[in-house]
Amino acid sequence: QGAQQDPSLCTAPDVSAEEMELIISNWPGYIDPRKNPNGTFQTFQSQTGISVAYTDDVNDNAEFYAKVRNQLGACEPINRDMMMLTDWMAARMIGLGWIQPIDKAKVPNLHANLIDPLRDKQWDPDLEFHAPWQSGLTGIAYNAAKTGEVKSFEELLSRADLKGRITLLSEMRDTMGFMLRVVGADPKSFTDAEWENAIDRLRKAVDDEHVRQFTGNEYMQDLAAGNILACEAWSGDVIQLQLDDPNIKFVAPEEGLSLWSDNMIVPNLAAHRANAEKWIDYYYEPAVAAKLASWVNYICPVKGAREEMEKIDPSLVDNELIFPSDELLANTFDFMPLTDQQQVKYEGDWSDVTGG
Amino acid sequence: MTRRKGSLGYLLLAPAALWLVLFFVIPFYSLVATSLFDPSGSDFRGYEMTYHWQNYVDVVEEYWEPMLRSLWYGALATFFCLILGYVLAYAIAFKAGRWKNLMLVLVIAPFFTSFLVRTLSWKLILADDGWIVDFLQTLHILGADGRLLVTPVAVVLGLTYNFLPFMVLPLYASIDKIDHRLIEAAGDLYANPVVGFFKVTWPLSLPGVISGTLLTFIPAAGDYINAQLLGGPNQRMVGGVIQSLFTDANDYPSAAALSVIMMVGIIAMVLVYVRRAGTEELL
Amino acid sequence: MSQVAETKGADAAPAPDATYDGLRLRGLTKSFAAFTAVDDLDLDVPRGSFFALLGPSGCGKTTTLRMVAGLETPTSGSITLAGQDITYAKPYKRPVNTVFQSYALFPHLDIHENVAFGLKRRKAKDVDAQVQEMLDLVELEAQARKRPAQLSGGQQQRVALARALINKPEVLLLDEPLGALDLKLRRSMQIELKRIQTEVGLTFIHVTHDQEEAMTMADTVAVMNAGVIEQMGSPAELYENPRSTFVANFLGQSNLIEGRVLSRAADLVSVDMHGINVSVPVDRSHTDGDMGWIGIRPEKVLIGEPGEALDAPGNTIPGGVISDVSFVGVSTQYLVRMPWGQELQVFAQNTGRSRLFSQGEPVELSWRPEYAFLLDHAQDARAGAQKDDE
Amino acid sequence: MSQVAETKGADAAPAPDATYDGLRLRGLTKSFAAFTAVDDLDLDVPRGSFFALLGPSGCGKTTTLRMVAGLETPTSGSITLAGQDITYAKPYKRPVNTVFQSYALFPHLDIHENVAFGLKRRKAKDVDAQVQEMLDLVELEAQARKRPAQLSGGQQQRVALARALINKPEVLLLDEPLGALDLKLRRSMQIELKRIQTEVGLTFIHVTHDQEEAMTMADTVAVMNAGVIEQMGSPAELYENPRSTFVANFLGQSNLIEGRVLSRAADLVSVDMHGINVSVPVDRSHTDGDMGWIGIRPEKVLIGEPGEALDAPGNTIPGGVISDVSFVGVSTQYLVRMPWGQELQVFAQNTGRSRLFSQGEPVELSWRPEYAFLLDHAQDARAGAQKDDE
Amino acid sequence: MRWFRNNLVLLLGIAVLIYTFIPIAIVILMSFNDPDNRLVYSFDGFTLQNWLNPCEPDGMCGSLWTSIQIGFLSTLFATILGTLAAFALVRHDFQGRSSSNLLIFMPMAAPEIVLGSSLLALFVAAGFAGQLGFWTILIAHIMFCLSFVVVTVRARLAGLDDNLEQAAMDLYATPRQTFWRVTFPLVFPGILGAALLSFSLSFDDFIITNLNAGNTTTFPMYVWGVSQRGVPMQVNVIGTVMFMISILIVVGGEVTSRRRNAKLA
Ligand SMILES: Nc1ncnc2c1ncn2[C@@H]1O[C@H](COP(=O)(O)OP(=O)(O)OP(=O)(O)O)[C@@H](O)[C@H]1O
Ligand SMILES: Nc1ncnc2c1ncn2[C@@H]1O[C@H](COP(=O)(O)OP(=O)(O)OP(=O)(O)O)[C@@H](O)[C@H]1O
Ligand SMILES: [Mg+2]
Ligand SMILES: [Mg+2]
Repeated sequence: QGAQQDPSLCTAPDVSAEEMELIISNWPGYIDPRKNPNGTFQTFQSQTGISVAYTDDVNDNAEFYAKVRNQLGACEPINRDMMMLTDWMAARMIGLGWIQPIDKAKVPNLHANLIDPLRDKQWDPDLEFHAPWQSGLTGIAYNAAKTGEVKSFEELLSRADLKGRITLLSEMRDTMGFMLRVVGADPKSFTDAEWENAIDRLRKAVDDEHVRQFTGNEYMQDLAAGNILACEAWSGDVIQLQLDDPNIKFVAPEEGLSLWSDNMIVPNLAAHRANAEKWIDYYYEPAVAAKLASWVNYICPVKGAREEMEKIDPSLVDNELIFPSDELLANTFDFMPLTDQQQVKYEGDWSDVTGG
Repeated sequence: MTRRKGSLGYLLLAPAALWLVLFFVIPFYSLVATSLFDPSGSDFRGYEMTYHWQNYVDVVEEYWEPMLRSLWYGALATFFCLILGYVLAYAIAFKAGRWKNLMLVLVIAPFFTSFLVRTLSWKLILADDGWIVDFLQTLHILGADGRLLVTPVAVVLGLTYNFLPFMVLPLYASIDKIDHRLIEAAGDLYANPVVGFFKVTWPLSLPGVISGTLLTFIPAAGDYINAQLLGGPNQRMVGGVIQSLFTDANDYPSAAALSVIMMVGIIAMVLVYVRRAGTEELL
Repeated sequence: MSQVAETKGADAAPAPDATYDGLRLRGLTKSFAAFTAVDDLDLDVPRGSFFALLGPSGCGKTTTLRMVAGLETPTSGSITLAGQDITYAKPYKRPVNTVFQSYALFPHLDIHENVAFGLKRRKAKDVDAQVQEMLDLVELEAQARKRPAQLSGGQQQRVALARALINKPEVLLLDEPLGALDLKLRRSMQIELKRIQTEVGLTFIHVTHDQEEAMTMADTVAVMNAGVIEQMGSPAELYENPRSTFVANFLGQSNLIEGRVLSRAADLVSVDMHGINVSVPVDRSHTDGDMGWIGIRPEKVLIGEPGEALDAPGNTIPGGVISDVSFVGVSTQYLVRMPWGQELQVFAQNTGRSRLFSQGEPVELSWRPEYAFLLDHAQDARAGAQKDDE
Repeated sequence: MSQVAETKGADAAPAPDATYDGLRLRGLTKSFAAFTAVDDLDLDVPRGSFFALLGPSGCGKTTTLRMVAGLETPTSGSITLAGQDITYAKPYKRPVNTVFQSYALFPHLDIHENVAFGLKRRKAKDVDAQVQEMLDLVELEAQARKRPAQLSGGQQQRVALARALINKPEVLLLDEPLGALDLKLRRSMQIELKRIQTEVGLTFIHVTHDQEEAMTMADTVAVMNAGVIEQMGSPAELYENPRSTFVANFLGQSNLIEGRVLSRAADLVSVDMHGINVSVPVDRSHTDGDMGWIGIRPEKVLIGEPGEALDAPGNTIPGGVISDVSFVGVSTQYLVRMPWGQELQVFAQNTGRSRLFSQGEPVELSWRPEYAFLLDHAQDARAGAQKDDE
Repeated sequence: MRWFRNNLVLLLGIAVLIYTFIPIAIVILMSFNDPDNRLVYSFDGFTLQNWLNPCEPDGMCGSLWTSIQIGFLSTLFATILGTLAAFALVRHDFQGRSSSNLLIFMPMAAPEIVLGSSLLALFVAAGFAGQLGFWTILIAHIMFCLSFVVVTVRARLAGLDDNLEQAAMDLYATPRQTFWRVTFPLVFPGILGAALLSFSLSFDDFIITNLNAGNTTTFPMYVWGVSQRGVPMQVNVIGTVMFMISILIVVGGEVTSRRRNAKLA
């Protein structure tokens, strides 16, 4: 009922064999330059003979959801074979039965090479529907040139000299995960009461105008321009910033880190599922993964890529934010899956506070 | 000027009307429907139509603040646009001579560059340690830790800037057709330029003023993106609320209800305004 | 006469002098791009006089008025009113109002408001009463609440008149203010204008194409041509004793006959006109060359059967033949072909006393010497005359 | 005369008949809200005639023309041209052009383009040549490339004239087409108009306030008043033999003197005028009441010293006293106060033959019976006369 | 001094223009920027690279071209339909004029997100889910440009007296000719303004477009997208070029028309 579908009933005949094509929607700048003849993209096309229509029109999970819900909810095509969405959104779509299963036999590399911390997700324990594309850490970034180290979220939200000079991320799970930790709750499983606590704590910070803005990636601009001194940040971006401003530092807050991934998923009525599986398997070859990682600088979800990286760009091999150590990952949390009422309620509260 | 009776009117209106009915009225109808769905619905459980008028009450209680703010910001922006726009339109219409068309296009040309880029530029200009802020700080117009970004000032400025052409073009269109000899006559009859302006030029340009203010106020009050990029949590406008209710919270009924209220509210204000201006016949 | 003298004097010393209390234009010039509409124009309008400006279409009348009103900036020259220079004064600062040739009524105001405009600007008292009065005067009481667009041409013109007149300005510029009115209405408006002008002692500068109007109303008439003033003086003077062929032809009609000056006595100049000896008083002779144009007004010419005794001593010209007769209400107009081929105009009043002559009849013409005038032969005899297609 | 008859006939049978080849208006009415501008008007304009429409400002002339042109839809009534009903035909489908009182020139086109407009619409050949010709005719060759706003009033009016004239339409409506032109120019334009009209055999309907213009140019003149036609006929007829006080006063001037009808003979009506017995030809008497207004034109009145023999048999009125003298170019105008207190107007031509009388002198008046006319006493003796402030 | 007073308005007007140019100045500057870091929008050094290969960033020029096409088409149609409607509303009297007015205003007041998604729902319901893209975007753009056109043109049309049109009719101009020869030239400034507005609206719209775009990408969508990972400086090049071109078109038009007039005169 509702917009839910049964993936097994809402399928299109797979025409991969006849037309060697593949249509992908991904986040912008999430792949090495496609024009580069020996980049991963061109190589895939030449190896497999599949021509890939690649659009980077995923700017935001919720926005993308709005873009496809009408179609998927009515079992209508969205003319895509694959898209990369963040855990919680992938989870929701899978829950809604909008996502086609991936044939285990066709993607050996995935099952072999996926790094352990990303396995056994509650919402898709044995990788039936999704395959992580890239992963990242959410933590704190600060400008060492302008302010002292910011060790914890607590500090970020209370330190006087930061008043009005910090931003938080505008995706609810990113920020609320930490807020729950700040009030001593566990994002993996928390009660409404704990949620209330966390949201109040945040509301207070907002009302004191301690928090300047809730942003997407704009925080990088502000951090670099000096409009803000510290902020909640994504690991990949910080690496980018560090390239020309070593003063920008990324810290794992005492509250912990949130580890997330954007996952390749295949929507209902996708016409080229087999080709999509080829794509997944290809990007789980360590060499390819390394090449990709060396460009996007996010956490590479593929075992053995680190070794490959030696050949490509040794400087990145020991970068914790690309190949995180186990101790770093030991202290990560992710956000519990929400029922749809919870979703509506929490997001509602959230947008009340953040102003959307 | 006399209005002709007869069916030709329908004929001329038909294409546009048809288009709007197909691609606006029908969607709008489904929007109204959505606003009456049971709020406990969701994509998982589906939505049922329970004529849940309570939705309206709820959103008003919940979001009256951003609503008022929107109207307020919209009004402010419209006001500033009117002042800036009138000067500009007047200059183009009466003073630009052979450069009319050029200036006219110059008004709009900046808006052929992407909105986002323009706004990024503004953020550069208004940056906390940009020269404008420094300047204002040295003048002590701004406090030492004062800033422009993420303040109502920035938001209204953004709105004013981005909707200026919507004011200038209609204004120009109607000022341009004023017979200059009438302004001369006013001068000849002891009206100094200021009085002459308010007694002759202004009333004759009313159609433009009306259109301009409508074109500016209506979208400005409904806008959210300026508030999001240049403002903070405390500057959010109702458009932004709707946006987040819709996309993030997926609370479609509330979003729809809020939209309907906003539209009806704005249109109501518009009509009142037009009556006030005593210019129904322009509608 | 006095004005002319002043103008002359001023030509010598063109500096606007502070003592003159009227309106004085000196060396006023207005050029539009290549075209010069008003050309180094000198003019003196005494305070409180009714001054008429006549001239062919396109000769620069409106342009001149617009410069006086301050609506057009002169290319060069100066305008002084009561001794102070107003050449560049803003229009609304000048005690001058205009009845625009194009009316320029405010379309968004009704008639009453249009007329009230000037008074309101100057915060006058009991505006409504005055407006009422003024509307009565131009016979538009009934239309007070109509918009200009709802009025007939003549009604609009009267509104324009009322709108300017009501302000009783020091100087009122009237640019063909009665052109669209029927005869009767025009006459009564003329009377009203004259009354107000004299009562309040205003200065009127009145542009009109109705010569009778100019003649009857004005103290001084100036004839303008191609941006310059040709002659200026009292109506009678201009009519009776024109100084140039243009004026002679433009004001009423004239018969201009070529002649050779025979002798100049103390008081009379005698001229040989195609073999006939005619004489012209000295003060009516405006040439010192030995050729000239002898001018005589058609209604001053007497017509009669050959040999019939016309009671006009001297100047009898025989051998005419009627070549055309036309009837015009008050009088009959004859064209008479003279022996030397020229056609002369003769007006005879239809008193029903002297009989009408018919085409082809031989006639004799005659006129009294004191009505003739002598003009410079260098000037074009047809200047200012109507160009009908010969 | 014929037209009048036709009108009469039509009144009886107002159905527009298909045989009439001219322009025929029947029961034409136009009301603006409450106000009726044209009121049940009947009019017949024979094909190819030059028809003049006279009337006081605001009497409905323009409105009538606009209805003929199709720019205003009649409230009621019908318009037929050459037998076919065009009451509701589209303007651009009618062989009718208009010279608008307000010119209505296209501001975005230059003069040449303005004049060429009509021809271009009808895909005429060698447009430019014709336009050139037409511009020469109105003496605007020099202005061909100016925009209307750059022209003087009179020049604009000439453009309006040229723009309509160039199309040589079956019916040309001229709404005061020469009002803003100086006398000379107006005269030559009149000649041109007349020439074109006769040459091409067009029908002209000409609204003018210049009575002389109407008199000299038109075959038929209609006098309109308050939305209706007062009288219609040849110029001479209207002038010589007006049927109503309005016409008598509106066309030229008239002395209207109260009188009591004594007897009506076969050819003469004799009337007692304040004790003096005067007679009026029957065909000039337009009343059958026993009171009436005796009308006489000022220029038909002879003036002389008491006892002086005036060669006008009968109708000598003694006891007049000159109460005012005014000089107007062609003639001198006297006001003579009669024994019964009324002031009569007398025009005497300045032939220089009869001497001028001065104010206060006693004089004797006289006129020939065949010039007098008798009007209905019920009518207002001042109707159509100028309302001067007595 | 007098010159100054006489041209005060013009000077003020130009001042306002300059205000609208401030960001453009930055955009032009940035088009020569050689950024140290693609995430940070700040001027780090001069280069011509961006100008030499403006289409380097993946998919940018493609999206630009799409946007331009859509911009022109939607402007064209919106302007035509809107102008007609404006005439109907100003020049004609008929049942439901005022309600049609409401119909005109509503779309301007509608929040893009809900409007866009309701429209999307409509398309899906109508079975166009598969055909989302260029045409659906075009339809949407025409829809929201319409209102702006109507209101702008109306500003010019209101109170424009019909004497001249009558004169034209009297001179044998059929209604069509009357419109093209007289009415249109007189109303043109309004129509031009409306067209310019529509184009900028269509060219800059993100939300509605994004929802109905299927997997077509317009320029704004592209810019929003990349802004997440840092705006490539070529975007500024495009901005500058668009700016310049629009100006060149006018100047060119002016010049040629001057020439023509010169020839005629
Ligand atoms: N649109 C209108 N609404 C109301 N009254 C009008 C309208 N148009 C004309 N009238 C009235 O109709 C009457 C006749 O107008 P019309 O223009 O025909 O007069 P006219 O004979 O042309 O006068 P004129 O000689 O001054 O031009 C006038 O009294 C005028 O006030
Ligand atoms: N803006 C202008 N540009 C060019 N020429 C102009 C302009 N205004 C007037 N003129 C020319 O100047 C001359 C004088 O114009 P003006 O209006 O003074 O004539 P006028 O004496 O009032 O004639 P009329 O009796 O017809 O009104 C005309 O030949 C006209 O063509
Ligand atoms: Mg003039
Ligand atoms: Mg008229």
